[in-house]
Amino acid sequence: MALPSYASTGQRVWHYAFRVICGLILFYLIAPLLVVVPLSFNAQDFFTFTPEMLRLDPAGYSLEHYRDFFTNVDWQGPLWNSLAIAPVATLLAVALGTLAAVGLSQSHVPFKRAIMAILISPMIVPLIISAAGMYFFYSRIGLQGTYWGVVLAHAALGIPFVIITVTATLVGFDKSLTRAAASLGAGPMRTFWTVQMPLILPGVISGALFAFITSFDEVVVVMFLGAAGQKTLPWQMFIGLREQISPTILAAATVLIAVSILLLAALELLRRRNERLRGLTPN
Amino acid sequence: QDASAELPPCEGCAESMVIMSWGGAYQNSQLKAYVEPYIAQTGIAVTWDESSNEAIAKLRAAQEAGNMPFDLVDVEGPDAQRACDEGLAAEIDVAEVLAPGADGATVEDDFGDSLINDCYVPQIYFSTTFGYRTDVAEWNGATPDDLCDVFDTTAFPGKRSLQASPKKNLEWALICDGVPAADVYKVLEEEGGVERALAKLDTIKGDVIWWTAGAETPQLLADKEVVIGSTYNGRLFSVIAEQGQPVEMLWDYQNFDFDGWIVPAGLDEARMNRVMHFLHFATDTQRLADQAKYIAYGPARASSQPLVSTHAELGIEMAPFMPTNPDNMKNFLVNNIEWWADHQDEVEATFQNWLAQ
Amino acid sequence: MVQPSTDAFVQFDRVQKSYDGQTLVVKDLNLSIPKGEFLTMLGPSGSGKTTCLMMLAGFETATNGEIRLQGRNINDVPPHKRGIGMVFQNYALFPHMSVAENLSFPLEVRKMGQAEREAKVKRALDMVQMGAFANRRPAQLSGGQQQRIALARALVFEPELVLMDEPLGALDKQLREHMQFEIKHIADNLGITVVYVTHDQTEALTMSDRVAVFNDGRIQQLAPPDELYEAPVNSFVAQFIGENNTMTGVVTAMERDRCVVRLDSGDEIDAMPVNVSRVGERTKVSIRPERVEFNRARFQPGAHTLRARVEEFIYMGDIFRTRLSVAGNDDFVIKTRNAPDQTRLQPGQEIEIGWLPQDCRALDAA
Amino acid sequence: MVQPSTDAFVQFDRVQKSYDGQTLVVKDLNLSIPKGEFLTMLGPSGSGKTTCLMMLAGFETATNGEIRLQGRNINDVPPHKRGIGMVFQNYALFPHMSVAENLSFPLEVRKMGQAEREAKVKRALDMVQMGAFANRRPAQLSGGQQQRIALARALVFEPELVLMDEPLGALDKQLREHMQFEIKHIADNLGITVVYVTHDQTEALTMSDRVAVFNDGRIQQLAPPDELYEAPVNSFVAQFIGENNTMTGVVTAMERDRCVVRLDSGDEIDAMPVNVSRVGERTKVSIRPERVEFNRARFQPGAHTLRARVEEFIYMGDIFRTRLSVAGNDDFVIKTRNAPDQTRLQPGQEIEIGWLPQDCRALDAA
Amino acid sequence: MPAGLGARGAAATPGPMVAADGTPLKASLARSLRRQKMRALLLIAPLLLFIVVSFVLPIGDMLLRSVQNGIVPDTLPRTVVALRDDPAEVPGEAVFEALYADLVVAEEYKVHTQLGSRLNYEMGGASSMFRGAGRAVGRFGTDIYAEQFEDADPALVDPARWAVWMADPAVREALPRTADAYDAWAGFTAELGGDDPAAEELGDVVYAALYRDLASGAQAPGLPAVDVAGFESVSLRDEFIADDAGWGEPAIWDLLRTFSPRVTAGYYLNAVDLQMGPDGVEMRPEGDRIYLQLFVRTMILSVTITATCILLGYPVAFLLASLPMRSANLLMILVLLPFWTSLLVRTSAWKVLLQQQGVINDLLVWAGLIGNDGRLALINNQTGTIIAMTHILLPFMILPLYSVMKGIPPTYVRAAKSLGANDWTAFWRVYFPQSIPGIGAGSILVFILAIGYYITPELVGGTKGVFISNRIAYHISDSLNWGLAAALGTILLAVVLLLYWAYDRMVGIDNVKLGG
Ligand SMILES: Nc1ncnc2c1ncn2[C@@H]1O[C@H](COP(=O)(O)OP(=O)(O)OP(=O)(O)O)[C@@H](O)[C@H]1O
Ligand SMILES: Nc1ncnc2c1ncn2[C@@H]1O[C@H](COP(=O)(O)OP(=O)(O)OP(=O)(O)O)[C@@H](O)[C@H]1O
Ligand SMILES: [Mg+2]
Ligand SMILES: [Mg+2]
Repeated sequence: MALPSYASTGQRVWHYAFRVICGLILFYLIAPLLVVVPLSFNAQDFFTFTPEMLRLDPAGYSLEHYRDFFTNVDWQGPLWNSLAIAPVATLLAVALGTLAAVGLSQSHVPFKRAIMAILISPMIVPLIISAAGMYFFYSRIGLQGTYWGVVLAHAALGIPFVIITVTATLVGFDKSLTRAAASLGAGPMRTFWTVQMPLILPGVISGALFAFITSFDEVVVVMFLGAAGQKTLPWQMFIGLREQISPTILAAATVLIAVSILLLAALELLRRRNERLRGLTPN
Repeated sequence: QDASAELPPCEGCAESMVIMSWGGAYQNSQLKAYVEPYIAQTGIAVTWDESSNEAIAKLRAAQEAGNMPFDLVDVEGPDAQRACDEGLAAEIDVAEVLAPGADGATVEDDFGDSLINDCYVPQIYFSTTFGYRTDVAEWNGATPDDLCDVFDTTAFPGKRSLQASPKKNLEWALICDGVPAADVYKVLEEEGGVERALAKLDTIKGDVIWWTAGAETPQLLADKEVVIGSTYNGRLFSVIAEQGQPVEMLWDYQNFDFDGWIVPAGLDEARMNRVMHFLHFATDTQRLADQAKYIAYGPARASSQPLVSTHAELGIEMAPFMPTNPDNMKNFLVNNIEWWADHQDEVEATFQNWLAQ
Repeated sequence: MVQPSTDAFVQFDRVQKSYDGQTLVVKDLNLSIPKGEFLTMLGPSGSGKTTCLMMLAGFETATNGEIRLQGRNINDVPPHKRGIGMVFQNYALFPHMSVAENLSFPLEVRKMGQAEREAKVKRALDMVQMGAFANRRPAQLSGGQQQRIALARALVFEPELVLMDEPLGALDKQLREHMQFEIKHIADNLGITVVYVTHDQTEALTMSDRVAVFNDGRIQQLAPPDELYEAPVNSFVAQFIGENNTMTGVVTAMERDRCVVRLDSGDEIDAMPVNVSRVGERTKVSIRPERVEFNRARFQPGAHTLRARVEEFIYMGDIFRTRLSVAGNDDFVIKTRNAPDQTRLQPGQEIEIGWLPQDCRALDAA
Repeated sequence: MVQPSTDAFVQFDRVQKSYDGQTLVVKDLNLSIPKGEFLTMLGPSGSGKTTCLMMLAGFETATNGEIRLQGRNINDVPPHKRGIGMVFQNYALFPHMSVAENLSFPLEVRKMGQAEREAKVKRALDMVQMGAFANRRPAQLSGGQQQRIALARALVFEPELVLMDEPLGALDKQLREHMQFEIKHIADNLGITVVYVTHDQTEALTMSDRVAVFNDGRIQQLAPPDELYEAPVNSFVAQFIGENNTMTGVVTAMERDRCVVRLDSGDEIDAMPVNVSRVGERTKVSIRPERVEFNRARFQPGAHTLRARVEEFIYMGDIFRTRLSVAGNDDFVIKTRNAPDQTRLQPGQEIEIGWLPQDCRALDAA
Repeated sequence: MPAGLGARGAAATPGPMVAADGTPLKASLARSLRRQKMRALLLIAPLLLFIVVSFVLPIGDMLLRSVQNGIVPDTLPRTVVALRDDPAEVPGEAVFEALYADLVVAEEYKVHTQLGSRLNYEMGGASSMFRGAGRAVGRFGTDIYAEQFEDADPALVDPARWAVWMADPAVREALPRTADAYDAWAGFTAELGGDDPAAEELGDVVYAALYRDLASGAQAPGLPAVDVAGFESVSLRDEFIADDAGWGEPAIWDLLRTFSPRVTAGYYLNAVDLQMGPDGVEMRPEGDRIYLQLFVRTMILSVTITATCILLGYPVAFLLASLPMRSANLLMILVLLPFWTSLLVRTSAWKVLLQQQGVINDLLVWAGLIGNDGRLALINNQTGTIIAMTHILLPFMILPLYSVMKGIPPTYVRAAKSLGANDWTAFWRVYFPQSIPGIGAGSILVFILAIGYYITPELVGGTKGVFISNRIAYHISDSLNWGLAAALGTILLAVVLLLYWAYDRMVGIDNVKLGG
């Protein structure tokens, strides 16, 4: 998109205007984060830019809310709960989802559309309906208020993401590779683990990240399904927003944003590495 | 402190409890005043569940599912009434379970009016009242001192925040529409009474931000988003005393209500024993008075009143912030729990429809 | 059709295949391949070549019929137990493994010891002259190098049968010719049986012991290259293999291996009857561009000749292609070698052309 | 190097191009194309052909130098104002428009009236014999048909210059040959100037008036096809165009257009000096397979001949390829036409080969 | 491979194809593919089972609630039966007796309040009637029967004897109402009080039933003979009407009749602002009509959000698609980052930004674009919902758009330019039409997600910017009208499924891409 030498003035203006517009939209996308991060250093207990903060007076800032986040059991408990729930839900979603995506990518799958629709349904059914439905049903079978109840529900919510990303990867997957493995004498399991899995790994990982974030950021279902013992970070944030609006929420969010950036960067590096491996040079 | 000697051992009791409460400062006061001391003495595990906002829904769903995760539920009076009416809460023989007053008063006398039904163990009086900013330029130095100033957007321009619920709002609207406080519920029950209240609310509807959670009004006041707003008096206490915001309270026609415990129906014996053991401890005279050190709510026991002193951390005299302080009680309303229990369904539906219009 | 022979190494017996339950992609295929043969399946796109190969390899199931390997029905043997080596069109090298790991893979799944594996991998790499590249990733190799690795991988576990599906399709012409040569040599040296799929006729002719020409799900002709080129059994094969000049006409005289055809233009020519049996029958006569002579000195005595006008002279490097107008057909092509003494015909020139009767084949009129 | 001519239709004047500011992809390109010429750019992948075409079309800007169209510098003219027709490798037919809409597009953007548009579209479609397909979508056409539409679209607005970037790359051999013929004819009939990019040498030789052989960002030779094939100026061109037998040796005698080379095996041969100038110089001699004679009757009197042993006989249909072992080189190939009286050499046979000295070119030793 | 090539063979042979062995081609094909199909299904089965159990069944179960109406026949079984035989507008004594018995039992189990709440959804005031009646039944004058029976024969008030009588089938047959009332009484006595019925004083309800049985001429073997003709009796009808005049009006009885069946369309009618009136289905009163309006608002807001997403997403996706891979991936992080940040946090951040004293208004005032008293209302209304939700859903628009745009080869635009089109024409006539599938994919995705959103409108939407989902949530956790919530949810779900179906048709669900 470099500007060619023959561009007219109008084109030049538009060229830069377009970039400015895109810049503004991208700014809109991250604007909330730009609010969240500074406010988490607020020395006061409100979500407000205090005059001290605006004057960049050091007194207007403090690490108090971070201290609160890292020491208060009200936050640490949920943090650990989230860390106990999300990975297990992710693992479940990824294991089952990958298996099914591999199945779905085969050439002869009866009722493929219907099956796909069912597997994707947790993504399209409005969350409040899912939450309520699971609440009543899980109560009936004794899963409500249990760790496994939340894990199962979160796994179900994460599965569409795994299915979507892994099937997308499999669409680009060269079937002749698995055939080659078979022709070389490898059975189906071995072919899967040694040939298919390493190659679709980026898709699986990105599906896993989506599943993870789904669970890690989920508040509606867990509030219905969880008992006090399964209180997760978003739940705690939600309570915080309702009962005690405190920038500790923002401190928690900032920590999570930092983690997200790390994860995304890791993903990008992984993708680049994979491209190098496969010899796909960028463009 | 001295309670350790009194606390009898608990035979055949469950070793853990799940308590549903409101979270925030209120829950913190409960924690400090009696849950932590109780844990210190018994070593049981206590888990909090901050869903008192949806207490009835949670209880009902849990009951329908036959799987009751909560041992003790903190609810407002009307919810207690409803839970009791619907069989969601167990009946409690307060005389047997609770400790008599430290001054020797019987349980019934000590709690007095707050014992609104057979399921309820009250803890505190709280009131819903208004806070206003003191730095509103447009008011030209005037400050609201009358409930009806809330409805007067010419003298006191600016946004207000009100609870997205008919309770209290309808009563206040009627009072400002000229109904004597004593007749409010009578008028509400009459044909067209609710509509009359709503019509009064219509006059300020465009200036209202509706809140559903107690923390919203303080935040809105602090953000200058509203100039005046209703909330629980304890919340305003923390805005004023702890956060030092330029806010003051308007006590005129503060609306009293109770907050207290109910025990879900159908707990097994071990859990029931534990809950009763805890209630005995947590609602004695000293414990309820202790709670008022952490939050500006009045203890439900008469015998605790004299023990209320200063804030545990700030050292502020708590009395001026107490709804029960005579200075604050020149005009007040008491939430008519029974009337609300009977009429909540229809009034709520009408009100929500009105809101959605 | 081929007679079922019990000692055939690979045998397709009345095999049919349909993907959709409506159309047959392979129709009644019968084919036996003796051990050590280099057999090529040649045919236009969509004629079912890959499908046959995939059935043999076990990646598609025959809808009907039997496929036998060393006399044993393999319909129910899964692909990884068939022990058939395979080279794919796009090579299908595992991109996440090094060259050596790729080659080692089939040995590992056969639970071979490390030392033995290494020895075999080395031998296979040397065979394709890629010993120095053992630690590269496939992405770091050129197309031709990848091709060689794919070949080595298909051979390293010493299968007796190797299938190749257009393995050279993605290479450029020079490399392709080079690899044709190498593959053929390796196959000959190791004595393995090869089933090779291509739609490049030159490749088929150059490499194969026998060629099976596919069209429309059937084998049209199964014969060694020269027989195929010089004695096509029907006009599809004649048309498909090499370039052809065709003219239609009616048979006017008939001997045992010689007939006279009166072309639609009225001219008479000599031809060899292949698919015609009696006088008066319509026929399409077919003659290869390189079999046409315009040097009178070389005409056979008494041969029928035709007058022709040169339309266009096309220089193609090693050969000259000259387009003529002959008996009303102005797309008649002759090819001559760019030899030192070769005449370059000029457009507009009038010449006389002729051929040996046995080079001009009277085929079905279809 | 071509002399800058003022009346050239297209002229590249000392053009350089770098994408990354570090390496020159096109190095000092000078080229003038007279009006009406069919010029082909031929070269291996990555040699900068497409880059040149894109600079001419205006999609890339030259880093240095000038490109002139009819004498006018077009560096600052945006692509859509250059009025150059272009056929892309993958056709680039707009998938959401019908064939007629595709053709109509360049006319619409030129604000031509409806009636005129329709007439022109019809004429263009008829020209490529696709009149019946006007309402189809590109996806409903076969590759060859799409190709024709792309051609028609590039011609419909009557540009005087048409650029084609490997337009036949995706077609199969038979179709490709057919389309080569058609494109050439249409170009000739309309009298347009064509710059054609390919890496298929046969295509280049068949179609072009002149061929520019690219390598490494430079034109190695710019000449008509037969000159290119028969008189390559350096060993890159010799190697790249057609098949070649090469042998290295030292010049032992030198005349004006004839020299004697002693090969590394000790044998002596006659050759024409091209890139050698003095006795004692090392050289690579190059001879085309079809220029080698083994029929003694045709040898020139007094010519040097070599003994050879037949290694392999490869049947390729219209020609025979025979691999010989000559003077220590066992990759020496000769090609003979599959003519009725052609000898089929047998492996193991010992023969004598020779050639005209002017067919054996002594080139640089690189 | 062009399928057309293979199809040529079929044209020659019309009719069903038959394989070489004579079986129909379809059948032999199916046979040869069976193993592959099984394998694929086997791989999918665990997940399918998982989703069905953990998700589909719960949703189905939830949706069933929208028609279930067991509460009326379960709480008032006797009344429902009695009402069937009494066509009067306000029924007679028999129905009131049944109602009395039912309410006595219901009051013990405390379920009458739930019934009241349930009926209140259909008729304002029903709740307080049932609550009142529940409190009143204990005070009804039915205690006179026990006294009179005791006077007649003390054995009749002996719980132990009653236990024996009520175990005798002959007695039960002779005194059906009594047996029924006794069973109910004994049931709750044992169940709720944990007491032995054979040792407890019988409830009035049993004596009232006995009186009715005997008064209608029943003769029970084994019981002391009592002549009840001289007994003083109470009219339960009068008692009820005295407690609440509503019992004497036809409305409540119409309502009970309408909602006696176990299955009801009532919730659905309610969900579209209809109700079951005496003359069939009719619109609800003006002030109660909110759901249609909410559905319409949900649609309008979702469409608006989708449109803004297109407007904002298109340029960004275009930029991303035209940048080199590396820079595109870096910018992509900016797109994905908010996607990865807690929804709650983002929403609260919008509050901070948008409120009247918030950052944006401050900036505008500072820049002099608006006056201090002209601060914009950007939150707690539809604007707030649109801004915050567009922000949240924008990545769902950008990602599919980007993947479609990535797939448009640059040669098309080049071709257009070589044909004489300027930048705009090349974009509008050539590039844009090819990116439409991306717009379609993104739009449906965004629309589906928007239409079911809940948390964000709840926090920033005020009263005018909320969606139907908020109403569903309200009915689930505040008003406890789960049936209505389920009905609203079913309608919403139906809309979403319809869209999903369209999406699958247009794009194919397997073409959705998330991220590069
Ligand atoms: N998996 C499949 N499902 C349905 N039809 C198929 C499938 N694979 C191939 N076909 C059809 O079967 C026919 C034969 O295909 P096949 O791949 O065997 O042809 P081919 O001879 O290998 O052609 P090519 O030279 O183009 O590779 C074609 O019409 C093709 O469309
Ligand atoms: N957009 C680009 N950015 C950077 N380098 C490029 C770009 N396009 C081409 N190149 C590089 O420029 C060189 C010449 O490329 P060009 O496409 O002109 O070759 P070509 O002769 O057309 O090759 P081919 O026959 O493979 O199409 C190659 O090394 C290529 O990698
Ligand atoms: Mg094929
Ligand atoms: Mg190129």
